Amino acid sequence: MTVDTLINWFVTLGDFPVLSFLLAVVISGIPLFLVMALNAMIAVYVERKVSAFMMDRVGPMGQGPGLHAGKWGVLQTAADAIKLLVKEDTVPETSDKFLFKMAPYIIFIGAFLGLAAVPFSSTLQVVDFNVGVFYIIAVGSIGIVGIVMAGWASNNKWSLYGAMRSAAQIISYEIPAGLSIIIPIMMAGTLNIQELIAFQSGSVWGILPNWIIFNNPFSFVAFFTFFISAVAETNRTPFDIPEAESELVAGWMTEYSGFRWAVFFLSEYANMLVVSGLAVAGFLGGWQSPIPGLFNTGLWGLFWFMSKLGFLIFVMMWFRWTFPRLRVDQLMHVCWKVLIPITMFNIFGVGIWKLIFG
Amino acid sequence: MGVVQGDQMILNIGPQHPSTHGVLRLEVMTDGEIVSQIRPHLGYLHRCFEKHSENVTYEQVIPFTDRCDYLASMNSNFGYVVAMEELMEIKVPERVEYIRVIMGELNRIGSHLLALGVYGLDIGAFTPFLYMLRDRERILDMFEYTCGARLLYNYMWIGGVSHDLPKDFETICTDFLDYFEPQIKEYNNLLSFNKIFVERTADVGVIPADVAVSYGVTGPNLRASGVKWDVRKDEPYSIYEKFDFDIPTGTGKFGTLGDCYDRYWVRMLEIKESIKILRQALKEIPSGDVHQALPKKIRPPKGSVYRRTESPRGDLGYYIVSDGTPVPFRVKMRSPAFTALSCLDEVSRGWMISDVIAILGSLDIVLGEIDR
Amino acid sequence: MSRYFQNIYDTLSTLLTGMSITWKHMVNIKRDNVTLQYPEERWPRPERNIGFEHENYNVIRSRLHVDIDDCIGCLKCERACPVDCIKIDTIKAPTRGEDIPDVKHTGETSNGTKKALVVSRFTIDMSECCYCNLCAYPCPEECIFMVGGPNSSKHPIDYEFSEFDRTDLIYQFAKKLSTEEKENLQKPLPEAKA
Amino acid sequence: MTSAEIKAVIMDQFPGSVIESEDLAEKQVELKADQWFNIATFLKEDPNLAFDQLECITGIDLGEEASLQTRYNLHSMEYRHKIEILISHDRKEPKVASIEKIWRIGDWFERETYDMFGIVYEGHRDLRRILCPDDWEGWPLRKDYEGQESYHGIVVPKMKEEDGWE
Repeated sequence: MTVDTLINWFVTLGDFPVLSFLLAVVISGIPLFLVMALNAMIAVYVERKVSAFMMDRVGPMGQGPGLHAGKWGVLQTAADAIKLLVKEDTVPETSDKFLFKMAPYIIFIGAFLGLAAVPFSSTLQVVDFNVGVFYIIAVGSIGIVGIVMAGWASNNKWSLYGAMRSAAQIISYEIPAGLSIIIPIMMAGTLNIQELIAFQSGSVWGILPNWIIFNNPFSFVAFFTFFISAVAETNRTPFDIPEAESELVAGWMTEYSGFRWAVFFLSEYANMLVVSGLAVAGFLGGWQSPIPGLFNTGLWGLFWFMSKLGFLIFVMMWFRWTFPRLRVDQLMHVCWKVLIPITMFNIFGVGIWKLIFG
Repeated sequence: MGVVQGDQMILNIGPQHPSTHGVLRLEVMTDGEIVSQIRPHLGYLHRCFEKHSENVTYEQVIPFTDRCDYLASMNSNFGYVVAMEELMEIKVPERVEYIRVIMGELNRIGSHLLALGVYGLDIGAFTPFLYMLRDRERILDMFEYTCGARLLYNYMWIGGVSHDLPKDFETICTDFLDYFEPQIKEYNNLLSFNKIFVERTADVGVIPADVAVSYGVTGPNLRASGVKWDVRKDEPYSIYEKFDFDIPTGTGKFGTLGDCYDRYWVRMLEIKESIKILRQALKEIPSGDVHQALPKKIRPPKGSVYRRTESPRGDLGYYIVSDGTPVPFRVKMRSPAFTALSCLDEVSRGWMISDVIAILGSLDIVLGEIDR
Repeated sequence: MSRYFQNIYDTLSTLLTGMSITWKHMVNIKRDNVTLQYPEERWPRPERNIGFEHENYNVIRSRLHVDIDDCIGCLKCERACPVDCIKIDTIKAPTRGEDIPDVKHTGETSNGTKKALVVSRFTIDMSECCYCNLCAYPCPEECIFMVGGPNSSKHPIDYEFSEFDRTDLIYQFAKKLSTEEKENLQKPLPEAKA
Repeated sequence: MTSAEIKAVIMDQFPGSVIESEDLAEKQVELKADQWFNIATFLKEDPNLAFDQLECITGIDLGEEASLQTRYNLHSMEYRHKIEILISHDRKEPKVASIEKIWRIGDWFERETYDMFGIVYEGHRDLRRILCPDDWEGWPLRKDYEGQESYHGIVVPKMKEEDGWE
């Protein structure tokens, strides 16, 4: 929405369409980058604290003399950011230098583009495609190119292992993710995300909000299959095999350090944001308020969207600090022999449900 | 090295790797993920324990035995001291025997806790490791009350122990046991019965019983393969006959007998057995002077002794040859982790890289003891 | 077919119990927190009174310290050390038991034994010490001990003695003797014999 | 079965291979080196001996000019009886048949004894040093072992006197 309004506004100033288009895109891109950076900052801090609390420890606390990490370790992320900026990012001698340098940007682009279609609130959305859901799924697989490029370019066996594993994982988990996001589209009849959310307004049986997750049992299961394959797509536990700490040291990120590694980190958290944004928009009623009647005007929409987003990201972190890691062939087994049959069955089920109940 | 075929790749799970449990280099021949051969390279942590012990007196060897198996150094002392007392025919007062059994069993629980926690880490679960280390800290504190050190104690001497137990050690220990018993249930719910953990460990790295015996594997790894062999029961030393505890063996709980899960599960059951022993020992401990049987001058008669004791990793044997002088003529330490590692090659053929890490973790090796 | 659904059910139930445990730990972090903020809060070392009388024995493992006035130079601790990190040189004192003020040597130890040797060098290399405490037991004068525990009134426990340069970890306990002081300590002996 | 009976069984199976000597402890049996491989297979295969576990191989250097010795501790899981077998070799070129085909752990134990004493085990599948680096000179645990001056240019410090001690 912001890009269209900007374009219309610029066109009124003077009719040079190409320049106004470029200006509009650049101007609306900057807040997107800020959202990414802010999200990474907060998510890193929350991850440290959540993992600490789950392990009976308190995580970064600001103790000790001199430069330390703020009252409750709040400055810890600032310290991380400065460290990553200041630290020397080495390019290995035997690596394929050009590919090595390009990889972070391709992964960043994958995450950045996906963020453009996330509906933060009814008005706050960078671009309102009429094929929003399809766009996010398509853009989500740009990241694999970057990962494989990074793994191959760093010219070390561990990174190659990591890259091969993550390529297999992300590609194969695109299918259950895509199949289970079809269900909201089937029910709402539209690919446009704003209309999808609008469809989920009102209430069913009086008290329950009319979200797709509560609509029928099949879509309830579809939310979980989508969420599980979303976790797998962002390489988070229990599917964090590409950068398995105890086997591949850090997978395809082993040779990176300094700012390039920060870009990987940024785009991992941005991917988490995009994917859980899609889950919220598709199943949990986007910026609709959980209490059907009240609080759904103006800024409330943003609040509801961010709180649902926060909860899903918290659940992803909760997974990370509770589950062990799957092996690569088990990962494939879960995808092809468990998730895909279930999603197929769900689609069939929703089809029948819509036929009967209209 | 032989001609390396097309897709054969030599991967060095090198001396510096997050899950080799010490400084060990595994030269793994893989094609893709499947492992075809593993050649372990040892010696990175070789500190000439046997050469040292030919130049220091008998009681000065004890700090060196600590540093071999630094995760269970109480049991390492225990083994050396039992062997020496057999050589010198020293009868140790009853109270010292009880103190040694208590310390040995506490150290066994501590070592198993770390083994299980780190095994969870190798499979990818971070949190159980933290919980288990938190409980292990309480055991280390008890060691610190008694002998001042947390990890390397030099506590058991030939003919006695260096310090008597502090006054309220019994209450501190029973409080710990009462606190610790329900924790085991929590570990089981969090990790042992976790389906992903079971998937990753059941039927992986199976060691059949005869292969285990032929490779000299002992301790929990051997019992997991179904062979009921425990030095505390079959070649009793100190006062282990007084306590009734049973020997848990592998039962193929979630997969075939002798797989990684059995080795993990046998260690978990052994912690429960050690708690049983501790409770009995704490109730029946007599009073007495612990320094009574300490010999003034340690000068054993000419001769040799080979004595095995049950360390958390298996049969810890000391072969001590003395020639009548206060300096040992030859001290050989038979290390259980050394034999456990030797069967890694045959066991992990055909498995994937992440399984090799799982199998290595389940064998619970300590490189200090392997390289001596 | 039923095994397939049994598998899925197992996975869900065990994963959810696992998650409930971590949730329980996360929620009551105030009660279960184990970490200490190191520089401010310190883990109490065992010298606090937990049930044994400090006077009769010292169980602390920390930095070694020697009361050089009590040391009679018997070299027992040097022989007891498994890693040979104690080095002692002694010179025959001209007369047994008398103080020699100019080298600040006291003739008698605190519990009354007369000294026959002047300890000219007593160095302990703490970077090599393995903290096994074997040297503290044979000492007849109990002048070598690990700081803290019973003697924490005079020497509070110290386990944070890290240095920037390794040779700073070599502690000299003997009083400094210049070379000519060493000569004239040996010189009078021949006259006494003659 | 007590070790005396086991000794008697070995004596009548392999006459002339057992060396009698008085300073041996009751549980030790000294054998000649020549028939060792057949005796070992016999000890393992024989149903009522069934020594299926090789506990430990210890190499010993009996003194400046005296001979080297390998001591095998064998144990049977079935009958829970043990035996200790001693085999001496002369210092110049110590040789004995390898038993790693019989007990798989012999592979590593023999490599360690070779690494420390230089006792060559013939028929071993890949006899090389296990603990010391492959190109280390000398046999460290022999009584007459002189540490080499430097290894790959790193000087092996003799005594701590010189550095840093005033």
